[in-house]
Amino acid sequence: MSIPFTTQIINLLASILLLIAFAMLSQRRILSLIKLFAWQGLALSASTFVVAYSTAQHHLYYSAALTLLLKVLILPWLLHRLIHKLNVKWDVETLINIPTTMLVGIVLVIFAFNLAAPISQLSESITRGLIGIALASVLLSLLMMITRRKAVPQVVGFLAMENGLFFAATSATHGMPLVVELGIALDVLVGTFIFGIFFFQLRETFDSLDITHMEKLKDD
Amino acid sequence: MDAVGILPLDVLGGVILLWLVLGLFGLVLQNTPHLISSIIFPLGAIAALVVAGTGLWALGAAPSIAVLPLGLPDLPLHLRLDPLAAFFLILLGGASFGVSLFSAGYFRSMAGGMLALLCLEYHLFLASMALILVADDAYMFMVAWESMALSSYFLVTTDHAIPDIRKAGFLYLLVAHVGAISILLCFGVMQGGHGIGAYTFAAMREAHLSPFWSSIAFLLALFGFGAKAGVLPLHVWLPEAYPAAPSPVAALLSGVLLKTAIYGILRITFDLLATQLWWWGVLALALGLITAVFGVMFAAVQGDMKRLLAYSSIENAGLLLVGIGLTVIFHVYGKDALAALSLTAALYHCLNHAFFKSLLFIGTGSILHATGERNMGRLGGLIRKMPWAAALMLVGVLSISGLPPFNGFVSEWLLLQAFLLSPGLPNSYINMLIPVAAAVIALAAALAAYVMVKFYGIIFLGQHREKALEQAHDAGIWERIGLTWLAIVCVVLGLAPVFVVQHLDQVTRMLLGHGLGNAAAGWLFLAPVDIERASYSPVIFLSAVLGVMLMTALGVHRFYHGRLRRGPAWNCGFPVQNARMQDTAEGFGQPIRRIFEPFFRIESELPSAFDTHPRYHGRSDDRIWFALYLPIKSLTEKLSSRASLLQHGRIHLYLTYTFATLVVLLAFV
Amino acid sequence: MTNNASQTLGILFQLCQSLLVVALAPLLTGWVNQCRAWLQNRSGAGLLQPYRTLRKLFHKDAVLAYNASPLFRITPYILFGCMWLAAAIIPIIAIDLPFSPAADVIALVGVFALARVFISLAAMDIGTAFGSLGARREMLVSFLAEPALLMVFFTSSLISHSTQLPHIVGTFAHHEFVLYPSLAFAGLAFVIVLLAENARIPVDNPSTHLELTMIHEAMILEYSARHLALVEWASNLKLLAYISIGIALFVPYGIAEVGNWGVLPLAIAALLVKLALAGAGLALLEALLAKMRIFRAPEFLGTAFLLAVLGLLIHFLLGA
Amino acid sequence: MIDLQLLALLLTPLLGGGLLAVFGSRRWAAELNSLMSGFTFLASVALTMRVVEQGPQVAFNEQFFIDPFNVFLVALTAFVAFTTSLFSRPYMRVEQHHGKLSTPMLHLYYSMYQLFTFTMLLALTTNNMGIIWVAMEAATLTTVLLVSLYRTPASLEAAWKYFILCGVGIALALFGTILLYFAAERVLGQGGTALLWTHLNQVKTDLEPTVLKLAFVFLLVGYGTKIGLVPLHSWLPDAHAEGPTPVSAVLSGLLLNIALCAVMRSKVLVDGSLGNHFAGNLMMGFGLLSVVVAALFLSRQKDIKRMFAYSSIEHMGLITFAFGMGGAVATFAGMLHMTVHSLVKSAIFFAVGHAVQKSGTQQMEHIRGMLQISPTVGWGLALGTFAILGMPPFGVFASEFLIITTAMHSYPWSTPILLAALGIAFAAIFGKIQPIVFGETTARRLPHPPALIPVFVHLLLALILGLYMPPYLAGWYRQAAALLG
Repeated sequence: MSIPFTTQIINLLASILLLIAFAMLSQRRILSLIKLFAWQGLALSASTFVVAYSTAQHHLYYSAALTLLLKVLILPWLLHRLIHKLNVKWDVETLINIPTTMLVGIVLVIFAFNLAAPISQLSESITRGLIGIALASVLLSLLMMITRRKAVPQVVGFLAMENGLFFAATSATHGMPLVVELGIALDVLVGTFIFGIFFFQLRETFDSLDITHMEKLKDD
Repeated sequence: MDAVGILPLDVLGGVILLWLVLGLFGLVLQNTPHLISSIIFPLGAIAALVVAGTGLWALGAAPSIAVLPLGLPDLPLHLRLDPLAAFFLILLGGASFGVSLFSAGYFRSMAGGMLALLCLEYHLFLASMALILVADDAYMFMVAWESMALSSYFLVTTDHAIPDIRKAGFLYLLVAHVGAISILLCFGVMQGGHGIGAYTFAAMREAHLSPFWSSIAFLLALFGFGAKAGVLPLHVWLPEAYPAAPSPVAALLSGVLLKTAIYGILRITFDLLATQLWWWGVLALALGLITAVFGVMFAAVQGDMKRLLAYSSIENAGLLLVGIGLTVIFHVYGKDALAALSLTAALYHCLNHAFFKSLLFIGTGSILHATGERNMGRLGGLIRKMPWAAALMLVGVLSISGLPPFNGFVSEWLLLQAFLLSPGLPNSYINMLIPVAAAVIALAAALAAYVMVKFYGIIFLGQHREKALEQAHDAGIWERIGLTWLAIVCVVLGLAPVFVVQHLDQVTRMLLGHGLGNAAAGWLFLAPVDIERASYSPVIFLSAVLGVMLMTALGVHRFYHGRLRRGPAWNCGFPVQNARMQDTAEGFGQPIRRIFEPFFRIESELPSAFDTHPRYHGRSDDRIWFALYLPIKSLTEKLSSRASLLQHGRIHLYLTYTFATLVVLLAFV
Repeated sequence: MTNNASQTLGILFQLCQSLLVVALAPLLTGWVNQCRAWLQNRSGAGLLQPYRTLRKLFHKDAVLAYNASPLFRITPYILFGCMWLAAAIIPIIAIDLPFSPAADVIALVGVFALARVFISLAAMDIGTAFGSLGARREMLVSFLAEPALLMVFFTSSLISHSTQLPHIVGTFAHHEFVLYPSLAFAGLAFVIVLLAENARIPVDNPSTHLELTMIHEAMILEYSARHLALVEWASNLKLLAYISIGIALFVPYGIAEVGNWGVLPLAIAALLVKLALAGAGLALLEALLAKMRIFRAPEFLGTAFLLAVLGLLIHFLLGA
Repeated sequence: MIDLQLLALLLTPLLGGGLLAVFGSRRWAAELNSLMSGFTFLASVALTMRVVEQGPQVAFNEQFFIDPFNVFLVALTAFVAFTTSLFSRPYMRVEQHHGKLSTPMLHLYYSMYQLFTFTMLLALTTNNMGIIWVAMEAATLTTVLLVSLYRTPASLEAAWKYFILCGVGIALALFGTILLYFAAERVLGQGGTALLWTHLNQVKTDLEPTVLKLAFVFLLVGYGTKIGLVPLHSWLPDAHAEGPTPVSAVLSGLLLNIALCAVMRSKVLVDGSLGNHFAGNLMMGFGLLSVVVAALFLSRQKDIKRMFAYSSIEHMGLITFAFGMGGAVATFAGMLHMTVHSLVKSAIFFAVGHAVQKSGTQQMEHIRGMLQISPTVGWGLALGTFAILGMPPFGVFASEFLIITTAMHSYPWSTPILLAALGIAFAAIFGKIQPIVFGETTARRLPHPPALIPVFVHLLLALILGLYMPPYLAGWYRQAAALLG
């Protein structure tokens, strides 16, 4: 059978999402990291929109709009402002060098796909296999959080992870109940604000956002 | 009596409640300590006497059962008073009667608040021990058991300002807790059926375990209760805790608490477990022998009188375990008469030890009061300063040394008889092993006499080793009463074995379905198996010796004269002699240390012949502590230092843990 | 004859044996010393010397150290009582005397232990260096000798299925003669114990007052007059008791039985002969052996202990 | 009717949060805080009565669901939150008096405290697996600023770790929830009902096993981070040690329970779908690991609050192990242990808080002789410690008794591990607390008298639970056990 056009688009967007995840993993500059994050959000909302259109679920339109608003506009803007305020425009230092990270990333993707394979067999809906991509991008973001040394990239990684999850929520399974999505969105928003507060507190206590300063609490 | 509808259990419950109330009342009287010591403790003593009476009553009566509406859902607290429990209640009541009376005098000088707390803990301790004996389900038992441990811990750490005492308390409670967990596991093995209701002893009796699982249960019980009884290698806490505790408490710890452990082993081995295996007996026997010899050996080299008694308690615990092991062997091989004999010996020894050890411990209490000195090396000649204590403790010393016609000898005699009658067991190895075991027992008994001569001689005889002892005063009136009671019971137990054995038969019948009885008609001769085989009559013995003594004394004075002069000691003509020329405690123990050198971890510095200020320093430690406990400690520390590498402080690492956990789980589901 | 008649006779016997032993004991000691004197080419003080000593001591005024306690004064009587009892209940002339069931072998060991503990305590009472030294050594020797003695008894009672001396003796005396290899070991052990317990060479030397060697003498240094007399007499009795135990266990033949009182004189005669031989043997041993260092004593007694246990095991192995 | 009661229960803390957000800096803010918590407690009592009378209830077209399992947690949560607010009144005053806290900080504290209560109650009462997630995340968000209340570097670090780790964990839980939904919608169809636990519970046998397996892994790792299961526990000791004591009390006393409750909800579904012991085995594994590792950690602690945080990990591990074993007795024991652990542990934290304030440090070698300076604090600490160590007749012993015996009966291989771990833990905690309670002291008196009623009330309740369990409480436990299987 020929795959319907919408599905092709969704798959395309999904692969873009994954690609961006990789790009973030490899990105050294913090500003472009945030840009990438914004693009990822865009792809996300677009795919949500398409899913909404193809499955004619109205609440998905809301969540698409919500995503656009939150992930593409507000959060990147907030992060930009933070970075300007704290002027931390340095390059991102990684704990493990980029190529290794990429390799690990590839392995993760394979792992995720294999893991999701049986599940995608079950799904007869238009969006089979998206779970795998979502899982992959979640794991990649987690990897990125692990490998970054500064606070901001870690947060970006965290948000990217949210993106992956959101993608799973909307595209893979045609949208969670609206209440849930609203709640999730709210949490993400508040979370980002709190992150912001933290940045300032960290800044004023450690006068840098380098997390490696925060290794005092341990059992020795 | 039953016509009235009152069961022994009801009386007992009343007494236990009374104890708790008394304890709380002590808190109220915080500001009038003299009232606590002169009213509460005597009342508690009377209650204890009632407990003993109840036990005596219940020994003959049918088991009485009660269920309290407390405890877990589906598992209300079950109480059951059967002959076994009754016997140990007699022991508890009788011993604690004396100890409580003694305490009334002993704690006189204590500060109000402290005394109030101590009073509470003391009576809580007594009550929980009584509850252990009548508990009829695992939960009740464990609650009482751990309450006993906790209250006794607080009693041990009464003087918690002293770091050593805190350390002792720590060690005590730690070992107690580990033991308790293993007892818990033992109940877990034995539980019958499903649901929370499966933890009643009744259900456990029904649950027929496979030999493997009953062996597991037995081993766990042996471990758990052995830890309380001070069986090797779980004895280390005991010589620390007993000296740390105030003397009356030490008396209860050694006299009664140790017996609750024996009770537990008996209850589980013979009552709750349906079948026994022969090697259990062998194991118990071997452990008991090692413990006995070890204990007495270390007692011989101690310089602190309470430590010495503590080690002697270890020895006696060993002897009790030997008796139990022998019982198991005989029981398994169907020789019930012999099983009854050895069990009787063990129970009899329980009773004896409860009394003479309590007597000796509280005796050390009065010495402590009189002199403030625990180290025997600074005592001496007290028999002239405190004749009461000296006379009464002499009874205890003779009893514990197993000398006729006192009570210690009776149980020793019974035990040796049991050994002698052993041949004819199907297993030839055991046949060979048992006489050797008898030899070891004999050795331990003889060494015990050595230890006690040292104990009494160094403390009471000779010259004062310190000037301060001139001011020593004799025991107070309350203390005297307590000592006297215990001493009298020792003598009675020694002189009326027939009577005691007849009552013990109730217990052996319950546990083994076979009583010992008395082959010899009448009360005069104790003949456990057969008048032809063995018989013993302390009364005749005593009267003969006394008669001869009297005759000689009269004769000598009649035919010659009773003239007597006092003079300085001759001492083989040596002109100077002072108190420092006497043997010290170390000196008296030295031969033992020399003979059994490999068993000690000795460090000593001897002065050279030319020292201007010669000083001698020597201590002999327990090898087991260094060979077993310290390694365990260091192993734990090593492990935990390994573990602490996990908590490394780096958030990346933590994230990696999460990540790894996730990936691993995903990969393996 | 009627039952109670035999009982009265039994009591009569009991009395006569008691008197006999108490009268005989010093003589035995005298005899041993005499033999030793002969073996050492001395003329010796004569058989009756012990009696003379006792008489002299009883006449003297007792001198007591200032700080001697009642325990010190009462001990000699206890000692004497215990030893007399022990010597009186061992069946040496007739088998079942009324008192004999009162003390089986274990109780007998108990009696000795009681006496020992008291004398040791008394020795420590004055608080001289010698006293405590003696007490320590006494207890040291005994804590090895006592179990050995018990083991010896065990062997014989395992053979005769009883711990009652009369019964044991009966078994050995009246069944047809059997060789018991286990008893041989036991006998050897017993001799060692006897030497040790009665303050004999090589463990102790009754005839010196050297602090290096003495054990028993060190304990009784502070005693005088009647007290000393009783102590000495008691130790004579002890020697007698031990030897008669040996006789009862190993050569009981010729002992009288209840019922036929005719053989009683014969039995007494036999006893005297046995005692004389045993005494001579003891003297010979003492003459041959040399006093050993105090810390050799444990090894010596350890051997006894070992022999006794070995005898026991052999009994199990061979059933004899 | 039920709707109203539920509304009362949920809105009171929300309202309180709002009020305190406005009046938080007033002198009577603390009283207001306690007052609102008190009302919440009353509301919870009313709700409980009703559920006890009429059994499980649903409300707001099934968005909320109250059954015996969560109703006792609701009551417990409201109660402990109430007592904690009582305790925090003088405690925080003293902190302010010592200059550790400023009025704005207190302002934040009070409002957040109420919101935190709200989120917890929401997480408990909601019927929607999605909302559970939302509430858990919200709980993290509300507490993270409380942990960093002191603004010290250490507290910031702790809060940051708490935030990142729990955020990640929760995110993974969300993925699990999504998978759950993915499986559910194929049975229940699109829309709101597909995440309602009651519905899922009815169709659990039809849910796709492979998906649920994955879902459970994610949920366990996610919520397990909040429970503090080793090796996901890393945030817990830091957060407990550096946050204000009342926060530590509620964190380890309540939040952990609630996360566990969420895990149990999903376990029921997974068991139903898989029909094997998969979930149980996972939980037992995590439980044992937590118990052992926590015990090892315990023996090296120097900071008293940190030590008790590890003890919380240990006990949570024990509870998880019990729930993992399953069966009527073990589940019963697990819930009992939840209850007594929150009571006793919060009581201990109260006592510890006062002890720390008196001696001015959290380093244990400098806290000495509490009995001397203040017998009540000393005894509170001593009894609490003995209670938490499983000494009868406190309730902790009752549950440990059941857990250990059941383990011996059903999973004997696990008992040596438990024996060793419990022994080590006992030695560690007891050995460190003994000198703190006994001996000579250097501590000083305080301006405000300690609020020790909460301590002794908690201990008393734990004591009663050890000796006598009210029939209706037992009833809930039994029903809940039947519910959880």
